[in-house]
Amino acid sequence: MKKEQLLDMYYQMVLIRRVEEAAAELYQQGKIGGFLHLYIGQEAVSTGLVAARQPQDRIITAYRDHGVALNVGISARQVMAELLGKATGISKGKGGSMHMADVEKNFWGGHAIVGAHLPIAAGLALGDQYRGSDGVTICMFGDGATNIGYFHEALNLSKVWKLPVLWVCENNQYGMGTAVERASAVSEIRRKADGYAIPNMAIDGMNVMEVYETAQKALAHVRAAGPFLLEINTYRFRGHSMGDPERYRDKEEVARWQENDPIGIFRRWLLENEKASAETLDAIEARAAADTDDAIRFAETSPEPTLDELFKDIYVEANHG
Amino acid sequence: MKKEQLLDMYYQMVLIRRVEEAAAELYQQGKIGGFLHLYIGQEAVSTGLVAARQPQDRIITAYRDHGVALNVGISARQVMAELLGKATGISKGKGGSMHMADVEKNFWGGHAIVGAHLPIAAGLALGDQYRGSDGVTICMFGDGATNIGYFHEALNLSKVWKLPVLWVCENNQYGMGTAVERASAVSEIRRKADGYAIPNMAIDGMNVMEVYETAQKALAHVRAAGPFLLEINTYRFRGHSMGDPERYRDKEEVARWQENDPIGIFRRWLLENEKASAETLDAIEARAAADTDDAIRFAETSPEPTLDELFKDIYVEANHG
Amino acid sequence: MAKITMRQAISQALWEEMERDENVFILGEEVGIWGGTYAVTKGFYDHFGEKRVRDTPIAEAVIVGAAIGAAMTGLRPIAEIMTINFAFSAMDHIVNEAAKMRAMFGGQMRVPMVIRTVSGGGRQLGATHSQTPDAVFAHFPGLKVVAPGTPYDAKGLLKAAIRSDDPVLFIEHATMYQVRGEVPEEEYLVPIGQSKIQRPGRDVTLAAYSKGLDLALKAAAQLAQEGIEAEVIDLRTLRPLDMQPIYQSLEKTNRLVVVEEGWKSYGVGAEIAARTQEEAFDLLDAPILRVAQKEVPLPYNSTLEQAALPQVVDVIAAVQEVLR
Amino acid sequence: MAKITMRQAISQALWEEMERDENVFILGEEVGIWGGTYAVTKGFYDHFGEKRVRDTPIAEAVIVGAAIGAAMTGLRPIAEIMTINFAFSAMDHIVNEAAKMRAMFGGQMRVPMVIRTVSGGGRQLGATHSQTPDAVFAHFPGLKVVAPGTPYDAKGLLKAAIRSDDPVLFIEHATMYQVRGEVPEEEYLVPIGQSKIQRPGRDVTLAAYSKGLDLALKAAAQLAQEGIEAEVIDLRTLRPLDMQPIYQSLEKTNRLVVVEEGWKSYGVGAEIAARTQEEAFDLLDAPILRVAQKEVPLPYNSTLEQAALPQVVDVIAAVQEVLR
Ligand SMILES: Cc1ncc(C[n+]2csc(CCOP(=O)(O)OP(=O)(O)O)c2C)c(N)n1
Ligand SMILES: Cc1ncc(C[n+]2csc(CCOP(=O)(O)OP(=O)(O)O)c2C)c(N)n1
Ligand SMILES: [Mg+2]
Ligand SMILES: [Mg+2]
Repeated sequence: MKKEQLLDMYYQMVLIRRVEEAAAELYQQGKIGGFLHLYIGQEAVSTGLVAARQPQDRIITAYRDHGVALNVGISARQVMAELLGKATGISKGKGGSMHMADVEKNFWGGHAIVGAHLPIAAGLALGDQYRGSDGVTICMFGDGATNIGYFHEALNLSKVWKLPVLWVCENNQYGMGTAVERASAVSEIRRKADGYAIPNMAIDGMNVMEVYETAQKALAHVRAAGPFLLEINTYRFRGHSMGDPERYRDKEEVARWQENDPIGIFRRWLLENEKASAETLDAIEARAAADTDDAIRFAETSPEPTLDELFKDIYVEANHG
Repeated sequence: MKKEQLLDMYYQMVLIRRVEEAAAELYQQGKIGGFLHLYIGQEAVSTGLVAARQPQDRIITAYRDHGVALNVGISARQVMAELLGKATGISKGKGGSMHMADVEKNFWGGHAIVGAHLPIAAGLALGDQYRGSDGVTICMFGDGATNIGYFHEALNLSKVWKLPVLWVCENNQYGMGTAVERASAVSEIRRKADGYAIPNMAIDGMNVMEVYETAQKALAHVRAAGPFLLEINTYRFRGHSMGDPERYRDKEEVARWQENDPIGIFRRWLLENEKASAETLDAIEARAAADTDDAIRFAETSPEPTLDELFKDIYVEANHG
Repeated sequence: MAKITMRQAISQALWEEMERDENVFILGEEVGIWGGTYAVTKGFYDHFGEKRVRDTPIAEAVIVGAAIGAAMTGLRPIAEIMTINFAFSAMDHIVNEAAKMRAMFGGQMRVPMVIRTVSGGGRQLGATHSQTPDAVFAHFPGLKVVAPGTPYDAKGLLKAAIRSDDPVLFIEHATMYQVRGEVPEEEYLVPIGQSKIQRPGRDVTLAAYSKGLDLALKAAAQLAQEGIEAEVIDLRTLRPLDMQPIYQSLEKTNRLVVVEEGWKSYGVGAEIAARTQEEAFDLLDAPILRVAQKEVPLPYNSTLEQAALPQVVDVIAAVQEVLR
Repeated sequence: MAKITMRQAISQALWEEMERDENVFILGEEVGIWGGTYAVTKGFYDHFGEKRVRDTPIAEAVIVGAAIGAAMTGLRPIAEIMTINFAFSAMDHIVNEAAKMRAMFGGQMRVPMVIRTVSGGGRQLGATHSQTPDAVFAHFPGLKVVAPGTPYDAKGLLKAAIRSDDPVLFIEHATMYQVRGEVPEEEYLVPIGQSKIQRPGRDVTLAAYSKGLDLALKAAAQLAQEGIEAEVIDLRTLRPLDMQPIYQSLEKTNRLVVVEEGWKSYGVGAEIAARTQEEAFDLLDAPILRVAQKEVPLPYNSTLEQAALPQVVDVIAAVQEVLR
């Protein structure tokens, strides 16, 4: 991979971290409402996946979507403005944290009903297959989502119809407070793919290069031969959403995982492989911090949506009561 | 197994056949309405399963339920009366062909929404587990039912909670007009159980002794160690329900399977193993025919439910508008 | 004009739109080789091929979900849910995904899809297979809900639904496929969201839709023999709901009866009655009555089932009551 | 009497019934170790153990389905569906299985279960997580649907629901857990299916439930300062629906406003209005008005969200209108 791309990935990971840290604060200040699910700890997953995709590849994920949003190139300003519910947000302030999307950038949204976007992903892939495009749909979901019926129906259909979907389970070890093994018959999620004869693989999600390289291969497989399932093992350093009492795990476990901070790992890798100097990386970090500050300013000074927006965007054709 | 039990199984299989042949005629005459899904060709499956269960074992199935109904000992009269919608029917004429049950006999019903009774079966098993009973719930469903989300949620939960359920897929090769491989990612249904780490096995469903013996072992496994999935390969000789144009399969295929008529196979087995003489078996067949005639007479002369029945049986507590 | 059946009208609409636009395709259980359980897509699989007439597994959520996704890419899927009773197995995708996709992302997405399904009792299919819960779906903004009562409207509305850029739930009635009516040879569309006078009259207004229309028209014919001229208004679309023709009719009649097949409580008639008294209170000389299904899960036995379903005599009785 | 919160009242009801009857148990997402996402079952897991407080996978259909099955064996499960928005993922099991099980088999089965769930917007959770579609569930005979508006009723009704031999959908409101009210120390039950006057008055009748009750009571307090005495009637149960207190109230007031949080079209107010004009037409001096949610998927932005949700001022305006 080109050096610039590596550095850009580093920038993205740091930016996600900074934007979310800022978001957590703004949430405490009451400036962000609703649910706020932080991606901190999981940055390598979406960063590696998005780096591996071609422009024609669609991506869709669940409500923990700030990572993908920033990776695909939605500006920190538009993300932050959406979090603050401003008219300048990527979803005009109507979606909030859980519902960012940018169709122009082939990002088909954060989706808040657990697992419900998997059937939709099958449909996105069907769209490409139907037209003869060679685009692949990358569908990300949590470990918890693999227990709902939607997962089953979508995986089965994708195999029967040989749909170009890369199923990506971000196994962060918990669905809210429920550890994988307390909710799932198999703890190694990828084994579920066997039941659909879908080839699969499990990898370390704290290492962005591993994610990137595996994703490239997996995408090539899907482009040529149909669905594939990737289980990416990772961990969220923060609570499920803001205000999680975290009674279900102990501090030591969190600390152990934090030693594998994906940003730290990637920074070391970049240095060790002489892709960048410490100064360069520091400068990137500073830029991410500055861009975050700028985004906050932008968001805070942006206007609220006007009241007439309430009835807009519901139907393409005139809104009907 | 005792000779009497074997002969009783033979009687049951012939009775199912005769009752359903009669039902098909009554349907043509307009005396039976709604859907009528015949079990003809599959008799060995429910007969073997029910013979293998203990009294404390519950059984629940889909809408193709006349077999189980007769196997558990609902009289041909009550079955026929239900088909004719009479007050003397096992469900008082309110259920019809798809909804027979006899709670006293631990038969928890035919259920008409594909796959929806699997979660309910998990609950029945939970009931036994909760109370410390050693009853097992036998849950039968079709190949088509394994593609809906309910299957997934139920199998997963049964494994996580180690519920005493014997999952039985009656693979009769089609869900309505759709061949297994056109709807399911894996054609060998039992492979799906691997995705839940549920032990499983596939057997020949035209041979009632094989069903009986395997079911006994499977039930013992469940009683000791939790869920098990049995795939029982079989075939329905008739259409999906009455009025099926059967465009999806050719006559030769049906004829080929008919050569393996489960009743014929069992008859030969009984004779070859000297469990009964031809005269005895003929007498049993005559009895089944006579009982069927008697059931028709009973049903035809039974009263319709009275109009006040309309508001009964909806709530346990007084019915509310 | 040729008289054709509801089944033919619906079938023609599908066929013509598929011929016209190759982005239109059908997916659902038994829509292909079987030809549709109500034989609506008979011959389609052979003509359009398996790419465009897609048999699916029994998995309603992914049928609707895949249609949503495909629609988001610009295709125009027609998802067939065999009967509305099975739509509950896809409820989330209908009311939470299809209906909200556009609004939720500030208008970025379009979901130009149709869900065709079949409502209705009267065929002795028992409690889970005989429902007419149309009102339930009409509750959700973001969806359009269409339920025609004549072959003419079925064809024109279905074509409009297929061309609509918004998700449309298109509800047919299980016992009306053989109903015949005049349908022109030429192409036409019927706009979604307009009620229509199906029979003019001056004495009483009957508002109805789908099977209710059938009952209302039959009742009106009988009432005419007694000299009572009922004006029958077909809602045709449940969301958006066009009330104007009802109010206009009330200017003449001052009496309204609503006829629907579903359960009365929280049904379609409730909304019609509530709006009417809200917006046309002074036009009412009598309470608005609702003719609807009794509040029971439908039993298999035909006598009981028919006793629970609304009948022509019930409509007549209600009319007599409001005229008293 | 002690004033406790809605959360405490619900929690007490669960606790007491679990202590009383060991057939009562809870299953649902995060009900155990987490203590319930609304903290209603905090401490239960430690006290009652994992047999009776069962964390489930994220799989709503099997949560409800397993509860149905367990209930059929004679247990009394309380299935928690985290919010009503996720109940659509269990829709078939709620409306097709739980509601019909008894009728379909001629009365052979009992399904003594409660589904506890949480309705309501106003927390900026966006379109899929903010709904109040209570009317949709109330449409189905075979279910009982309860939605209390005070801690007293919440406790008494939940205990009655748990002891009921029929399936009950018990709807709490997301923004009312901190509402306080008087709750006696002694055991009591509130019967399902009875509306109740929560505030007496003579000038206008407000019929409401759940969050609507909150709005109605606040509006009534403000109206009282202008000398308008509103009688506030809490439906408490949506099926079966007890209309008598409304009609009695109308004898005095002759004016009715219905207040609910859900969408207006095909909502609860529609049924109340339709029945009232049907059965108490002559008591009405003005149209029945409905105060309800605007017909939009709820947006995230708080200003827009609040503009869509019914507010106290809307209730006051409606009252002023019917009194005009
Ligand atoms: C159908 C449904 N049920 C429940 C919820 C509530 N809920 C939101 S996130 C979540 C946990 C999901 O866990 P997982 O899929 O592992 O994703 P993660 O949060 O770990 O990224 C739950 C239960 C929901 N949004 N949708
Ligand atoms: C949820 C749902 N979708 C569709 C149907 C219509 N339907 C009834 S039976 C059936 C086929 C089921 O096939 P399978 O499970 O293999 O059982 P079989 O009829 O072969 O015994 C279908 C699609 C239904 N009853 N429920
Ligand atoms: Mg997780
Ligand atoms: Mg089958």
